[in-house]
Amino acid sequence: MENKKYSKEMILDLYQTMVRIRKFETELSNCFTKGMLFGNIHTSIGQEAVAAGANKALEKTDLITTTHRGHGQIIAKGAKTDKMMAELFGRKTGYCGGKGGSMHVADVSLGILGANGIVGAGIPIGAGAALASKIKGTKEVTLAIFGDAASNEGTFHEAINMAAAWKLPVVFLCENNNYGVSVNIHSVTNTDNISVRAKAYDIPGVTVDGNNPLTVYEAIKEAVEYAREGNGPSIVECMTWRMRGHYEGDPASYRSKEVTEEWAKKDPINNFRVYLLNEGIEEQEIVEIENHMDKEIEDALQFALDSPFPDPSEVTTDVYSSDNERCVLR
Amino acid sequence: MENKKYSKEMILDLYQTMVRIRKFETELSNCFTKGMLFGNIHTSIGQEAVAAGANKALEKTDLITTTHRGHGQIIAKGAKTDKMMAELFGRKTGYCGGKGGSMHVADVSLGILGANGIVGAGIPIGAGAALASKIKGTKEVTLAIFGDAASNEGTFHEAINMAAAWKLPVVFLCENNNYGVSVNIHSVTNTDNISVRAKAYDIPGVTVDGNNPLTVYEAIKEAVEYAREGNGPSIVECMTWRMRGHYEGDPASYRSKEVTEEWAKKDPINNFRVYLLNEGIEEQEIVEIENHMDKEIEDALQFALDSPFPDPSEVTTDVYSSDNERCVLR
Amino acid sequence: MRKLSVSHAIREGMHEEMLRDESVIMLGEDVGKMGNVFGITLGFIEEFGENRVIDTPISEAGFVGMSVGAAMCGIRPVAELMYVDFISVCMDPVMNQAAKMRYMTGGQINVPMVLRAPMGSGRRNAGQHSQCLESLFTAIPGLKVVCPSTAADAKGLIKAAIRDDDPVMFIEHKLLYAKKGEVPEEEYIIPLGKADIKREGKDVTIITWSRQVFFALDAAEELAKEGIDAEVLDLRSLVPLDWEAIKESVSKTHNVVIVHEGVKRSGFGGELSAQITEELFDELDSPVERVAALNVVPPFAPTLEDEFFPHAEDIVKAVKKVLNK
Amino acid sequence: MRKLSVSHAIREGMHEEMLRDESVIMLGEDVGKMGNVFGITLGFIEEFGENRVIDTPISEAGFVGMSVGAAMCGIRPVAELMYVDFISVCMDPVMNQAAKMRYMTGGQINVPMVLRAPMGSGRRNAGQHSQCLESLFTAIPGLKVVCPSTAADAKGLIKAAIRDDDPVMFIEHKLLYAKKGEVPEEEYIIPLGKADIKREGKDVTIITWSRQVFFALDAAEELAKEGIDAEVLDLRSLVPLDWEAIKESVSKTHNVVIVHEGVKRSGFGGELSAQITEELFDELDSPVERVAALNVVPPFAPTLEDEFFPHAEDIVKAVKKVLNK
Ligand SMILES: Cc1ncc(C[n+]2csc(CCOP(=O)(O)OP(=O)(O)O)c2C)c(N)n1
Ligand SMILES: Cc1ncc(C[n+]2csc(CCOP(=O)(O)OP(=O)(O)O)c2C)c(N)n1
Ligand SMILES: [Mg+2]
Ligand SMILES: [Mg+2]
Repeated sequence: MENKKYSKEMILDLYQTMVRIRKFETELSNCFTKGMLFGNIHTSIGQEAVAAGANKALEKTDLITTTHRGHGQIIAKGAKTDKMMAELFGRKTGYCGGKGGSMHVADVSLGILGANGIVGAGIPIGAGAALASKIKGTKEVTLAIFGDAASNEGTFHEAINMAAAWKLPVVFLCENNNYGVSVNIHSVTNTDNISVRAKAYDIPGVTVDGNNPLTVYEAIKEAVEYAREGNGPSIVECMTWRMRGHYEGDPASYRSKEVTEEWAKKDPINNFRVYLLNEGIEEQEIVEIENHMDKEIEDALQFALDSPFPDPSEVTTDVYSSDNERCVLR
Repeated sequence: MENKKYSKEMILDLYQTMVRIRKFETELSNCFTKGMLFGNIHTSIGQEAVAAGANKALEKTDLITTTHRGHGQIIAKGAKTDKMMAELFGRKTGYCGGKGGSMHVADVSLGILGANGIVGAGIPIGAGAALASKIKGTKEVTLAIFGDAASNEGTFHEAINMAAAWKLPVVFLCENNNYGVSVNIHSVTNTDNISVRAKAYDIPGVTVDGNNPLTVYEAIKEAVEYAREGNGPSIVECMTWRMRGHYEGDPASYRSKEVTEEWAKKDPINNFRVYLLNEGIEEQEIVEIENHMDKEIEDALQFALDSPFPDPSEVTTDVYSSDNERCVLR
Repeated sequence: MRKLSVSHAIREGMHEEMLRDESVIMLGEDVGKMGNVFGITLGFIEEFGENRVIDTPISEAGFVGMSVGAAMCGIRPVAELMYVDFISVCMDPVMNQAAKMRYMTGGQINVPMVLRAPMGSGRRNAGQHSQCLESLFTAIPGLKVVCPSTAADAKGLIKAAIRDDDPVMFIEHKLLYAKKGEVPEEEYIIPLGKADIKREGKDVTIITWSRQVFFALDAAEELAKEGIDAEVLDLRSLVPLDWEAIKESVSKTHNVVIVHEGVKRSGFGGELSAQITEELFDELDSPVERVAALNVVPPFAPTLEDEFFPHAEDIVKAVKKVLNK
Repeated sequence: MRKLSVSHAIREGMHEEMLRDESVIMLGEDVGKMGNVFGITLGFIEEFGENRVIDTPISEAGFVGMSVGAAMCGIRPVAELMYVDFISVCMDPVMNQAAKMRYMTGGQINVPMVLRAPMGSGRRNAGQHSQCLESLFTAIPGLKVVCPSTAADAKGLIKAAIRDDDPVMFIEHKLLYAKKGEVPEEEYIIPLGKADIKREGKDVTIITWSRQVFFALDAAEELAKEGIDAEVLDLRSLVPLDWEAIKESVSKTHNVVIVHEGVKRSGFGGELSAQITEELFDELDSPVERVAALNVVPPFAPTLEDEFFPHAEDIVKAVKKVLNK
């Protein structure tokens, strides 16, 4: 990496985003262990560089769709950790008023079209957002995010084919953490990587180190510019590792100790911290960020815990935009 | 093509198969015009070389799954034209007792696992048949047949990916007639051909002239042998043209006159007839085959017309293999 | 009044909405160059351009999913399945995305899309091209479900569906496309959730929708000859349901026959029968009767298909049964 | 008698069938190395090999479609969806292929496959992971639909389902997996289509299945305290339906409450209510009542989810309503 290529502001911001995600999800994990959280919690601990780097390459008006493992991407796109925490705790003050939970956080005003509990479902939704941009003649780019295993769903194929044929302004970001739950991607595919599938649609496809926010940033930035200029979609595959189980409670014993340890050395936050120091950033400044994030997440948790659960009567609101009462009644 | 590479018996057989298909479907077309047939009739007129060549490369015990445009493939695999005709006329003597019609002809005893009315649905069914062979340790190969447009269904991607990862004995045969109903394949895909998609699964993919039964035969034979030896699947794409509308009644005005005329010159039957003559076959022998096929189809039609419709009471049989009456009653 | 076919009426309704609101787009297989296999969108691509009338590949899960995404971003997609039977390959964007998005996001997002799809038996299209699947959609909260019968209804309802901010399943009967009916010249909308009495009567209420409305009307004529005066209530939309209309009619006739073309088991008729029994038990002179297709796969042979789905004489028989005649 | 959890019982049933018939295979996401996310197939891959226990990619339409093909070729696949909600991405092989293949081929081909899938609310899994979709399957002729409640039933029924030559949807409730019950040591089969009286009673028949059986039993205990003697009829399989058992019980109690965890609209309860009203009208002392989930998307927050689906007190209330108490 070229020296001083990136402003101090930028690299500190990337670091802060990663730390924010890490602390947010570490808190989730703690709360889960204590029995304070319900449902399925999929953390992206270990994958923060993908979220931080990718979203850094986006404009505010750009859009994202993400997955069950979407907290990181959503935070990186700008979502508030307090409203997220509240949502994950099923509180009325959460992003979705407690109706969605971890897998359905969205903030449309920030271009976050939502996490998704159905593997692969966000890919066509993202392509559809890009179709809307094309039709409206506006300049947003959509980042459709999905896992390595999601690339084996039919929606991957269908959506990318259409996006390619119609040159839609969308970037397909594959967070390749090598596993779909317990299944290693290499045991269910025949190729070394997922980005090679770009050839099936004659679009660009690259595979980059997903544990370095700067390589992610560069790759996504290039793909976003390409898309924004009307050249159509690309596939950007970021190689990474989830440092915890598929969801909280999963010991992930299907992964070997050796590989796990190897990846532990590639912890994106530790490594980027070293990079910051090497870049001449004072440790003091770094620690300040860390403390600041500690405080933010502490506050977010408190906000969630102080918030009320939705009233049971709210169970029937928000199903339909019009005629809700009648449609729900019978 | 090398001289005398193929036995007289073989090339005459290929010719006979093509003529049988052509005459069968021409009769269908006539009957449709006369209002004698109901439902949707998709003829494969113009594509006979694919069916004849591909099935010639199969063993009797090999299996096929095919499509809404499957008459040709089914005939080439050995189905009897009289029972097929009866099925298409909805008669009790038809392959499915009149319950299936044109899009659902099957003869399991001949390895014909069925046409299919759902585009793309036969691809995983074919891969599943191959999975069965692998599990049982038997040596059949399955030919999963589909159109160019079907290659944009998610099932294409999902089934081929699994077949590749598990090295299943299946050959994916794409009958590329350039159109899915009115939509030209190039307006909805980004690549020159479909076989390039093989790269996404790291399997062999070839594109061959689908209007010459011998090139089809060679390509499929190679792929079948490759599969039978345990190397896994391939994609074989056969470039061809349907000389009629998508279904009977469709004037196909979405295709230009020029291109249509160009392809008319490539009529696989006319051209193969010339080839036969060049190979030294007596015209007399060829005419005999043609007359023989005329007679067979005439008889098949008569058989169908002489056959009764199923009795209305049969509407409730065959839904379930056990406990049918109770399951159908409520 | 001028007469239009149902397909022409739908076309006119969509055309008006395309003119009125440029965020309305059409997409699906063969809706562009070919103008849809039933000719419904003929000429649209020339008039509105390739940006708003989109020929898709055969990728239903993909383009219906894209419709959801586009609908979340200010577009009003009118997507089309060539046959409703193909919902099988794109149930996810309909049932787990479009239907649930608003609720799961706590009301943040609307998904104003319409999914049009032809349904129905009688065309000898066999097992995978003849189903009536509206009951499945009614079982998915978040979807609105519309099944028009006449040309006038089809026009007014497609316009309402396009303007509606919720996802609407708009299910058309293939064998009604050519059927003509009077359609006003001036603009009008038929709000979703308003049933229509297609024939007034006092002895029995026949509740139905889509093509079976016409079988019910035929049956009513037949019954009239025998002095039985049947009311034919066309629901037009199943969700929202016009319960007031049902209640009023049942409270007048005290006898109910529900008719639908889909298979009987777990058809929407069961739901209606249950609701009527639960809430109008005291109004009923006899148990609610259902007339529906047999619980089998749609068969191909005409002798079988005609036996498979209900015809006027089945309705006549059912009415006589409830009236003990 | 020894006690097993429902998941253990299913595991044992499948294990016995794997041993008995080598054409039985298992496939699905994480069924191999991980032994299924609920541990149901733990150790199977080691015991039976990778040929018979297959970890699939996340390609449900693909591997369910492959199961159909394999079932047509002498294999008896037991495929698994991680949640029944994911039927949305693989409805076609189930509804248009497996269910219809036998009929469309005039009886030539059987499709002896089982599709297992966990269902149900109460686990705070939110909108896309908490649905009860059995009613959709009952609406598709050609499928058999089984929803066991107890460990003993689950074992006997999974064995019957695997041996059945038709496609069987075998729908397990996630919150029953850990529930223990007595399971005989010796081999046994429970034929599909036999309901089971889980509690005898004379005042009212509560018809239900899956986890709601236990809520109904709780309700019955509650009601007993007030002198109301409820019979709890566990249908166990919805298709085939044990009509004889329903008839017998209703003819004894003359009052019916149907309970299911899926949403009310177009749930299987409507179908049952309609059939009972149609055929046993004279036996009924009061209109059939239904207790079911609200017609909304499964919510995440516990306060909302608990309001969403039925609990014992809802059943108690409904019983009192039909008995006018
Ligand atoms: C259609 C569908 N199938 C299966 C699941 C269950 N499931 C949730 S996450 C997951 C693994 C996804 O793997 P990947 O796409 O690589 O994302 P990762 O979890 O590794 O981030 C599975 C199988 C689901 N939610 N949706
Ligand atoms: C899932 C599905 N979508 C759409 C259709 C309607 N349809 C039938 S054939 C066809 C075109 C298929 O094109 P292709 O696969 O190229 O085969 P061809 O007709 O050219 O032989 C379409 C759209 C269908 N039967 N199934
Ligand atoms: Mg992964
Ligand atoms: Mg084609």
